Amino acid sequence: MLQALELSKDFGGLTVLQPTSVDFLPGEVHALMGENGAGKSTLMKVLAGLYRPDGGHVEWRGVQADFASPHDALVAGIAMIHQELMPIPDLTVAENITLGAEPCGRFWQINRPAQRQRALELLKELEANIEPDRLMRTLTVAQTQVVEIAKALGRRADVILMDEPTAALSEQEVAALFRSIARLKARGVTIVYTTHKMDEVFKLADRISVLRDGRLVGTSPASELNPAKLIQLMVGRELADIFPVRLPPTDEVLLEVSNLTREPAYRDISFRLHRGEVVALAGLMGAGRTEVVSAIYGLQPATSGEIRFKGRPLSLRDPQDALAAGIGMVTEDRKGLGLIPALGLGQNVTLTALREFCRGQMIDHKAEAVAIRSRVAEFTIKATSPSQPIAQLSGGNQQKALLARCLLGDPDLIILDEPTRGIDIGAKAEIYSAIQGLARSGKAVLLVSSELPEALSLAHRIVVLRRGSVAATLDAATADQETVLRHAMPL
Amino acid sequence: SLVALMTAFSGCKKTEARKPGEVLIGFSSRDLSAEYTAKLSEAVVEYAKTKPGVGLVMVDAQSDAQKQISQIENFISLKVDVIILNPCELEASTPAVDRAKAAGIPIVLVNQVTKSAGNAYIGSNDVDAGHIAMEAVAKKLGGKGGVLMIHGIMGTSAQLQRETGAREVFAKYPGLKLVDHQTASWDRAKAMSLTENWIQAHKGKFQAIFAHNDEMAMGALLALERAGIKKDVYVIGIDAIAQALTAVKEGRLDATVFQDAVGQGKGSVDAALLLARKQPCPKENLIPFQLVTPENITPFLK
Amino acid sequence: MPALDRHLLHRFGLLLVILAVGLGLSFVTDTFLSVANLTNVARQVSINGILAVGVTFVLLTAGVDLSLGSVVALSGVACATFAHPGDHTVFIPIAVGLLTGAACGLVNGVLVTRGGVAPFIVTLGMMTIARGLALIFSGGRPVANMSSELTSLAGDFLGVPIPVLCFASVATGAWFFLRNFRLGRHIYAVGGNENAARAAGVPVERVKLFAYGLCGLLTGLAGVVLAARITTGQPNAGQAYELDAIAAVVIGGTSLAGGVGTITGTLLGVLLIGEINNGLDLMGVSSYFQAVIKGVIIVGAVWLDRRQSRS
Amino acid sequence: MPALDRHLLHRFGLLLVILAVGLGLSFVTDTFLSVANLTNVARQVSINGILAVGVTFVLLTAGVDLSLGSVVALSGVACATFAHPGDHTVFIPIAVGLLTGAACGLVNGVLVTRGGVAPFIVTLGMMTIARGLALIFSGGRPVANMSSELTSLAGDFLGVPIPVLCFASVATGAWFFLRNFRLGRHIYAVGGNENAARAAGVPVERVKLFAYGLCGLLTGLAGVVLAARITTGQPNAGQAYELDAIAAVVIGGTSLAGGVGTITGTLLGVLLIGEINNGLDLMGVSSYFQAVIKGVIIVGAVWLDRRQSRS
Ligand SMILES: Nc1ncnc2c1ncn2[C@@H]1O[C@H](COP(=O)(O)OP(=O)(O)OP(=O)(O)O)[C@@H](O)[C@H]1O
Ligand SMILES: Nc1ncnc2c1ncn2[C@@H]1O[C@H](COP(=O)(O)OP(=O)(O)OP(=O)(O)O)[C@@H](O)[C@H]1O
Ligand SMILES: [Mg+2]
Ligand SMILES: [Mg+2]
Repeated sequence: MLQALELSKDFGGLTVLQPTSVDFLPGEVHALMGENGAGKSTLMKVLAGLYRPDGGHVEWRGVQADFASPHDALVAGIAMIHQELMPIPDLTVAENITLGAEPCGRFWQINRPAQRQRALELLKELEANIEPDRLMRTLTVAQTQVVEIAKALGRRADVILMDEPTAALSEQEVAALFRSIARLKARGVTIVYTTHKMDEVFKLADRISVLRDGRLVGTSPASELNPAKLIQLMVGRELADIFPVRLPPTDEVLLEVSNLTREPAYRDISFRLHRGEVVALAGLMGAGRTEVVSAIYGLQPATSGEIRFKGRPLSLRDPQDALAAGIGMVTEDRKGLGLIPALGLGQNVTLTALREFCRGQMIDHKAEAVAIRSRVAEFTIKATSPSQPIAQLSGGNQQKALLARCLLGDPDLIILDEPTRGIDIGAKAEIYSAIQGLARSGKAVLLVSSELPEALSLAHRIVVLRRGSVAATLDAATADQETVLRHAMPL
Repeated sequence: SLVALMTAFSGCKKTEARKPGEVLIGFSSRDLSAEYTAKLSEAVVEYAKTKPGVGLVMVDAQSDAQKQISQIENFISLKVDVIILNPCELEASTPAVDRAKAAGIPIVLVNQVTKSAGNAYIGSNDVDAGHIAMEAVAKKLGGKGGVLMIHGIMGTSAQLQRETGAREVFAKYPGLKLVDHQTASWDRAKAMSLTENWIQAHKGKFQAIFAHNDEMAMGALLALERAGIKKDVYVIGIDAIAQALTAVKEGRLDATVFQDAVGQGKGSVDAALLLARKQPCPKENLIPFQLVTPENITPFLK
Repeated sequence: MPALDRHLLHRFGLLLVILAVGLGLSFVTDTFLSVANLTNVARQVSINGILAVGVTFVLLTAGVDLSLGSVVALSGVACATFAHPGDHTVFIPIAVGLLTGAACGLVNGVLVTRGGVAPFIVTLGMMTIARGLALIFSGGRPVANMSSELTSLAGDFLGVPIPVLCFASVATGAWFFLRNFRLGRHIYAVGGNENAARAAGVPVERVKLFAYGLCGLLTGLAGVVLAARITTGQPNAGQAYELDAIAAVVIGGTSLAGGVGTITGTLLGVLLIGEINNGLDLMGVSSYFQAVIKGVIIVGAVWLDRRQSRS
Repeated sequence: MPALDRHLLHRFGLLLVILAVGLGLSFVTDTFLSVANLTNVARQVSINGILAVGVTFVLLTAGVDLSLGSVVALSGVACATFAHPGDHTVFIPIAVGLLTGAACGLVNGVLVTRGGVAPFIVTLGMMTIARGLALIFSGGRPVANMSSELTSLAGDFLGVPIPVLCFASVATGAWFFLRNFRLGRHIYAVGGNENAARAAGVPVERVKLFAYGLCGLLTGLAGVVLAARITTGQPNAGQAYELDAIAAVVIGGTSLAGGVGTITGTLLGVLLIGEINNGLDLMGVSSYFQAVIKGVIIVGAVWLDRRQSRS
């Protein structure tokens, strides 16, 4: 049905995609797997008409297709869910979902009731409860992701390219998406699917293609692969157990949060964090996890309640206060609150801790370069050079850079909001061991993760939020996924 | 904060209910940020103050004819008794005059005519100013030599008329050559840069610079002085602004053309009052331009 | 219409300032609140209003148009050249004026979309080019002697000034268009997130071209109306008109970053500027102080408005 | 210095245009390439250059400053008022000029950061306010009779015009600062993504305040230099200077959206504009055509430059 023939793509002399041929069959879920920066998104964007290939071509229903723009591809029946979220912030949810395919009357005037209806239907299919008249900018990251999915489903395309659609979703929405994918499959729609979540691949995929360094390693039926084999193909080596051993925490309380409230987002949040401890905040989408940790980082201060840090009360007006006290954070909203897109990778990494590479007010370029080089190596960030604008890095590599930025300042408390979003399995293992390393060295980690296995294996304790309140505090050693979910579900 | 806004207003005096017999004059000035017009307008205001029973509302059209028409419309709804108009443009300010006449309000034009005649005109013809200045150049050069001309903002009435006057003189003296001409938009800094560039481009090929106003003449003068060739070049402007007069007196600037701002201002108020009181008023009061040179400078310095 | 309600509430602070200033003026002067004067205000704002509506489209796409003033002059000259009495029917000069404006707008649009040059540079270039062309075509002299049919465009129709009617219909049309038409929503999408719009299949280039072209067309209309009003094609007319127009739009809540803004906001912005200009003239405030007061009111109004809409 | 290399390559197209135009001019005129004329060009660009360097900082933070021209006039008037012969030592008027500019810049900065008003509106307001103040303080008349110590600031020092020295040192300082100072890096971060910068612990408000304040200070310097050059404090000087300055910066590759740009780019932009102005005067091109040609060259240069840096 859709075929990539010897496709290749360069960016400014750097070959990102070697000549690659893949074919996608009707009604199959075809997983594209590979490490961060392997070229998965690039391949998809070529298929979707967003990039012009530098070599080879795309064949569509047996004829050569030369898509000049996404518009052409959409008209032909190829839609894409982009890895990078792309909301139009000041249009409504309904307008975002129907963008480019608005139901129109005879004079190109928009039929608003139909538009709203269409949006409602699509959201219902995804089992999402989002009001279609809300402005896009008021949505959480997860909700935005759902809207993006709805947008692509709504195009009634024959091929849907899904680039890490579940990266920002929690279990519930993921399940809804999978049901929806099953229905699409039954209709004969081809799904090209990218993810870094191993369990999803084997749940969904019929066939799997693996990319490594822009080269196709091979395509095989999912039934012939198992996780270990797949990882071997992706990474080129075997990976041992990715979750390192936890050591027991100390008794010294580092952070104590009591009765933190900011209506309507959350109320009466209380918990403690000891040195050497990893605590995970769990909950469903919109439970308020991001908002709680934002308050502890000073991004959006709480209206009442107390935060004690190292035994002293902290008043946080902005992140500077938090950083000065020794609290660092990796935000969930990578694009909005993380990257400075035009600055180089290196300058992004050193931004928060720049003072450490300064003599007086002046930057010591040598010291900075040394630090950058070691961090890039440590986090295996893939880039042509440290001065490459970070916007040009693959999603996973951007995430690693932000993690490196946070840790460079050597904070005592590290807040990680969905830190492994979009990160490949190999790098995840490194991050996990980094997290345990931090705990071992007497720091503390406050983790927000929608991947329950991750939360359960990394954290000592799990604080479950439900609609902005603490529903339970569980010991991770004894808790399992069902218990957590049971507490997280609204009653 | 709304209160603050209100108090801002109360700071301004209320236009008092008019006493019977009092005359309210509306005066629209071309551009109060231009020195010559500012001087003229100040004369109008000060002179009107000396007249008992006369009120005056002054507005500034900031060189925009459209705005000036709007202001005349405002005057009509203000029900002023007479309007003094210092037109921005010959053509474009004409509807302002027509509007006033249609509303039955007498209108005095000052310093610049429009296509439709007003009830009275006080001022001088800008063509004459250009003519006088270039004649002075011609006389100085003995009817032979290279001249540079610096225009005001292109397409404005003053620029067009001053150029016309100058061109008449060029036509009269075949030996007089216009080496180059260029706009400096009435601006001293621009005229200075322009003259610096001309000094490079036309070194030795010009003996005089005529600028459409004194600001630009001062700019040309400074550039020539800096290059050390002022003595070889005759520089003349128009308007007789204070700095130009001083420069003439010091022998730096060779000449300027005096336009009687104060005389025009006072004359326009007199005419306006006559018209408002329905007394006969001369249709035209032409106040001639005068060439100001170091020889006759003294009376102008005051 | 929840969007409308939301919007008026959003701009509520601005509306309050306009009313407060109006109230203040009607206390201080006894003419401000007269029908004649309010008609004056309406007439006086209409040219800026037409320009502001046009440039709203461009600003919504995250562009800018600095060439408005010069294109007004060029269109006015072009219109006047064909408007000598007895030459053509009145439609010819009007069409010439409109098309001149539209052509300039389209050139801007093509350079921005195909050429990839920043809108600021393109339209700054067009600003000096159009001014130069206006001077060249007119020989630097005002093009006078216009037919009375054309100049009557500045007159009244059933007691309402025709420029006001033009402005009102342009504004209504634009309001309706932006709210209800597909292309209208696409303009917001392009300004809000160009990449996202492109990825969703919105023909970004065509949308921008439309915005610049329409802005040019309306600028041409403003040029014709201005020429009719001053009964001349004046090559040096319209100086800095772009600033007043863009100011009105931004005061009305349109973001220079694109994607946010409405025609109702633009209307309020135009009204505020017109009201201040008229009021300060009526009060006879000295023009030096006018400048200061005007600046303070504009900044203050926007400040109040944003405070209000934040809370 | 890889960043520098990358940058010069990036702006290579622009450099080529400048050289090509220069080459063309030295063929067409026999004076362009003389030392005297190049000194002229340097002297003439220095005021625009100082302004452009200042506004580069503001544009990098994704702001804009439209008040440059008016603040030049206000600072010039303020400086001239204290510069009458025998009144004070020459440092007083200079300081007054600089501080006036800096004060205006800081007011802009405070309104933008604390007031949350869009930079366009704030600085547009400042544009009319500063102009009004300049007219009020000077009574609408040029403030003349300046001491020769002050006017000698427009003269030469060791054969190099002092304005050029000012410009050169300002540019060098700014270049060094943006590259090597923490605050310089923060300026890029704030312009690149304000929210992300705040989340990364950058004191966004202070950074912006600094940018506007510095821009104001340099505007004050430009005002002093201009006053010295034209030997007067001219209340209506500096009209539309902001457009030339911003144009130079944007030609030089600084994005109006913030976060991208360099002082070397700004220098090239300033040079291109100065070269065109000088060249067209030397060739004696009629002023109508000057406008058209200037517009075409600027748009063309940017177009070439962007094509070049894309491939
Ligand atoms: N616009 C661009 N300019 C230069 N290089 C780019 C650009 N876009 C992507 N790249 C590079 O191409 C490579 C492949 O990127 P791509 O986004 O396809 O990776 P990916 O497989 O999707 O990775 P991830 O799992 O992290 O999303 C990366 O090394 C990236 O740095
Ligand atoms: N359906 C909804 N309608 C209105 N507001 C919502 C909705 N869902 C979430 N919100 C807002 O989002 C807030 C919680 O968002 P937050 O990002 O903190 O949640 P989270 O637990 O981190 O979930 P996630 O990041 O996975 O979306 C809520 O308090 C609420 O203000
Ligand atoms: Mg990817
Ligand atoms: Mg969250």
